[in-house]
Amino acid sequence: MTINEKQDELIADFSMMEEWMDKYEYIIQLGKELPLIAEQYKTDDNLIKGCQSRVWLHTELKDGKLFFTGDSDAVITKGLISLMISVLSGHTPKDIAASDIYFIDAIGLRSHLSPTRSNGLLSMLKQMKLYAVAYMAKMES
Amino acid sequence: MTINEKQDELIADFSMMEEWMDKYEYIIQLGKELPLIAEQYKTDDNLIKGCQSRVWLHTELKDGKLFFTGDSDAVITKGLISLMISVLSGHTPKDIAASDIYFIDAIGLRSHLSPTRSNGLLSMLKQMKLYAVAYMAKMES
Amino acid sequence: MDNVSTLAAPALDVARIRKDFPLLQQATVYGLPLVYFDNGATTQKPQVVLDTLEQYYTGYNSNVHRGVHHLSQKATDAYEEARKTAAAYINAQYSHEVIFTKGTTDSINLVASSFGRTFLQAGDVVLISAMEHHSNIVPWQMICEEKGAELKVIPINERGELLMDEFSRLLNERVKIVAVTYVSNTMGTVNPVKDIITQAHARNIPVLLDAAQAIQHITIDVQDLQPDFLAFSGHKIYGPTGIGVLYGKEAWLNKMPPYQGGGDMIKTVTFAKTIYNELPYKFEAGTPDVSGAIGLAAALNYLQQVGLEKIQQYEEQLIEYALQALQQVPGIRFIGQAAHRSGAISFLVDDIHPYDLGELLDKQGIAVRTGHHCTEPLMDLFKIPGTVRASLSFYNTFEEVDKLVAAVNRAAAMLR
Amino acid sequence: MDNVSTLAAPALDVARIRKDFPLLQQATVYGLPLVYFDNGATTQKPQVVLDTLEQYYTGYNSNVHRGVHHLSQKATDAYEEARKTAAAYINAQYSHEVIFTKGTTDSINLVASSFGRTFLQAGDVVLISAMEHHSNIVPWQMICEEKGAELKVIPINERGELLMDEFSRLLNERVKIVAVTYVSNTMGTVNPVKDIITQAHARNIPVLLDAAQAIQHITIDVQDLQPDFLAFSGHKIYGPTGIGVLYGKEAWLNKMPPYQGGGDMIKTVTFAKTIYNELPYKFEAGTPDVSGAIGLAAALNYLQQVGLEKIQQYEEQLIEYALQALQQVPGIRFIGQAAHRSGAISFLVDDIHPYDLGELLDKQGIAVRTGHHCTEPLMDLFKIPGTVRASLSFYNTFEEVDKLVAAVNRAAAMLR
Ligand SMILES: Cc1ncc(COP(=O)(O)O)c(C=O)c1O
Ligand SMILES: Cc1ncc(COP(=O)(O)O)c(C=O)c1O
Repeated sequence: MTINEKQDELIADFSMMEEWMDKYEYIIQLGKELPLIAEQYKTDDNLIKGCQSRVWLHTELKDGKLFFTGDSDAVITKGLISLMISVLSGHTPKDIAASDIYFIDAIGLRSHLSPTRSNGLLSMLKQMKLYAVAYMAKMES
Repeated sequence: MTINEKQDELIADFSMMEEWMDKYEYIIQLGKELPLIAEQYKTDDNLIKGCQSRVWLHTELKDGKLFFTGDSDAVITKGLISLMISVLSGHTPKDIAASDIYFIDAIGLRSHLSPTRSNGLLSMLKQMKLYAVAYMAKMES
Repeated sequence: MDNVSTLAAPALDVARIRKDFPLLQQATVYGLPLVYFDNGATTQKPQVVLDTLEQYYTGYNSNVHRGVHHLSQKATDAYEEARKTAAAYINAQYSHEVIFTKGTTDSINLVASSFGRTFLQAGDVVLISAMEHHSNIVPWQMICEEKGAELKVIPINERGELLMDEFSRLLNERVKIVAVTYVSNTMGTVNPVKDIITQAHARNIPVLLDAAQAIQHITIDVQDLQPDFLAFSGHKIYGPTGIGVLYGKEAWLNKMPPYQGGGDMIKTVTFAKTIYNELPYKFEAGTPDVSGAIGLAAALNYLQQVGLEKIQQYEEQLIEYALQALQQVPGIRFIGQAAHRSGAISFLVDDIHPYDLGELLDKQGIAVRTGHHCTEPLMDLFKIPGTVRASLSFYNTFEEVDKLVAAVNRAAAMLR
Repeated sequence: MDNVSTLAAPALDVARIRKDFPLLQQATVYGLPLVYFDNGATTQKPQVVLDTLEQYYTGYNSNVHRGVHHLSQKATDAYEEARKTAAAYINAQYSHEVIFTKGTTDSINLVASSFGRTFLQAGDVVLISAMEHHSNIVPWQMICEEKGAELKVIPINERGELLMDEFSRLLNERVKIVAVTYVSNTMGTVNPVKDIITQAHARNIPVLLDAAQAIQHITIDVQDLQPDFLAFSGHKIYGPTGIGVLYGKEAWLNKMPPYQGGGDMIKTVTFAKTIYNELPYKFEAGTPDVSGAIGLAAALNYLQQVGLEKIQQYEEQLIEYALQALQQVPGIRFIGQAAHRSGAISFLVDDIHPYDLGELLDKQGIAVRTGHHCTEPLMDLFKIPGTVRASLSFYNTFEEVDKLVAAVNRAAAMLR
């Protein structure tokens, strides 16, 4: 699936849930299933700024594709990381860098999340794209 | 006339004027007629604090009675000094110290004068009574 | 469980009180009626405060002091009347002991800077407590750094109470000022400030009370309590944002240099020499927040009208009820369990992140605060990332407490 | 007299404008309709500002930042949107270059203290002008005294214009900052600030502009004008009392230490070490004046809607008309006759005390200000006790000017 197909799938999934508490239930579930970052990567370097909870993100390049793992001390945050990873992980740095992430707004996450959390989500997205750009530069050189 | 008779006369005079501009006309007239303080008494010592304009006040004791003269750089203020003097001048320190000055409120001056001016008026009254008290103490000793 | 508080008749007719607060009447969150338990952060405003602002702006808005015209006189009168109202509210001896500021933070910064610059020297000590809000830590850190003075901290026990023995031990001639909070914004602890002041005064050390979380819950009489300085915020006592009070004893304020320079705080200005005005103007540079001061006075008058004693009684009933009801939540742990408390209840459930819990309470229409509540050193002490804090006001109901408990249970079940 | 301004069509439909200002609609003084010419002291508020305050307090009043709940999010969004509005209004490059303060005085004190503590040393010079408001004198006096620096003054000519040759001569490597007013609050002089900034920058000296009397009359583009700091008050630009703006270039603000300590201005706090937050929060300690900021933004949006250019055009017509009409008053003498002017007209009639004149204008329903207008050194220079100042806004009418002239004539006749 392309990044956009994955986004559309998520939007469809979320649209089936009417209550926000149900959507959260789903996010929390995703959080619990998050492919956890290996302990040695939970370093300050991998900490993302701008979240009320702590968020680590780690990247690996395999066969020209980027794979993300992450963790947080807050479960909902983990769920959000999980959402981001499910959309972006396994794509080329180029696709990731060029991607237009519209599912956050479409789901209504941005307006429903608390501001610090939604800022955190945006920081996360920014960080993932930065990694992608960095790898692109590396691969080109 | 006693202090209160003088106050009542003033209240009656003012009640005959309907417009505030007329009352001011009257106050200004009084100001122009104010028995001026002798130049040598226009010292910083005789300056009264708390007025936007400058106010001097001088006191003399004659035959057991207090006589005030004053001046100001503003004509309306002079008029107010004049009012105060016409009520209080020529009475014994004891009568002045014990007097209840009600004409200011009765005429409506306090609520019509600008706050700094009405504060100035009260400072003036306070100062005149202070002089009276000081002379009383002197006469008793 | 037999709950005394629920059995006793509530000290207030809260349904009637709530009608005075338009936001409580009309605000909904995600389609649910709002349950507002973030009163420690800021309080809602009674209609009379809004009416007062409106009357000011439509009737006599004008710059105060030195004005020759009618509106300016009305505005000046109202502003100075507001000062008298605030002074009377805390029973200050003189109304010029009340300085209008931007809020508690501004008030404390004023004292830290002005007192500190005059009375602090290298080697001196400023004594605060382990439960202070950042606003009663950082200003002192800044002036201590500038002056080479030292910041010392009164420790607390695991229930969140000051160790008064340690306080007594810390009090020595190096201490130049004690700055403590009356009520902890995070734990609700009510500190023994009378005892603190008595001990400090026995050594001629002045005391600043941070009353940001006390003034709206506890009757304060500064002539009885005798603090040298007392700071609070209008927005936390049902008044407008942007206004606050610094009370200071005349004798101290007269000894302190002005904090800011500008209009109103001077008597005469020449380029060579400037003579400062008398109290309270010396500390109020620039055009004051006239509407804020008048609005605050309206809030204080409103509280007097409802009755401070009744408010206090009812809030005590409510907090006791809330503590007992929350205790039933499986896995709950209270941060702060002082014997004497007011306002805020902080808790955690199992090892659920407070942020997650807060988010799911919000989605159920319940406004609480999560995080460190600007008391990071306290969080470090308890080794926690933060708490969920429900902070209560006299307009909150027992039913709202029940909703909170149900919502915490539901959220915890999802997050566990 | 053939008066160009009266012949030209007014640039604004003032009758319609006045409907937006409830106080102007309803206020009477001694039974007379109010003629408000004290706009330099403070301005009246359009209905939309009052509505915005009301909506805030009844709809989403809450503490901003770090809040997990819905109201807090709404309030935070609105507060930060207000910052963007203010930034856009002066065309700041970044919205974090806008710091919300209490007002102009607070803004200038912030810079004097924070910049001064970092960049001023003994022997350095702070350069101000002879026509500064006390708020742009006293803060510099205070920091100069503390640092052993010197305050120097750009002189003016008898028309109330800066002597630019003198300014150039005074600019040397000892000068660490130039702090001048854009528009004189007493004389209405518009200073050649672009020239001042260019000359100062040629020597790498930063410039603070006191825009308290400029922002409501003149379009300001900080990226074009390039001031390093710019200060103004909300209440003088049709916004609420108690709020103001300090604009500062990012590069300078980043180099300056925080002014106050407290909540929001820190990243992390321990008793040992505190790390400050980034811009703009570093300079906004404590709960901000949320309603004030939002109300100010509403005022700025209102002005944009009316049209800044039209406002400026109309005010120029009005001031020209007023100058010509007042000139007819026998014995009148203008204090300040700059070629380029805005806002305020100061005058005296014969040797009548301005205070007397002001009082009798008030009794005729006309609000002006009398006295030194917080510019005592300027009064000393002119050797006068004060002036009568009529300060104009775009909601004033030509008829009001006629009333003023008639009232001055009547008062002068009584007082002569
Ligand atoms: C030129 C000038 N600067 C500074 C100020 C001070 O503004 P504020 O009193 O709102 O702080 C004023 C207003 O009085 C002013 O006219
Ligand atoms: C105990 C305490 N002190 C100080 C403050 C700071 O008050 P403000 O932000 O209104 O200046 C607060 C409020 O956050 C507080 O709870």
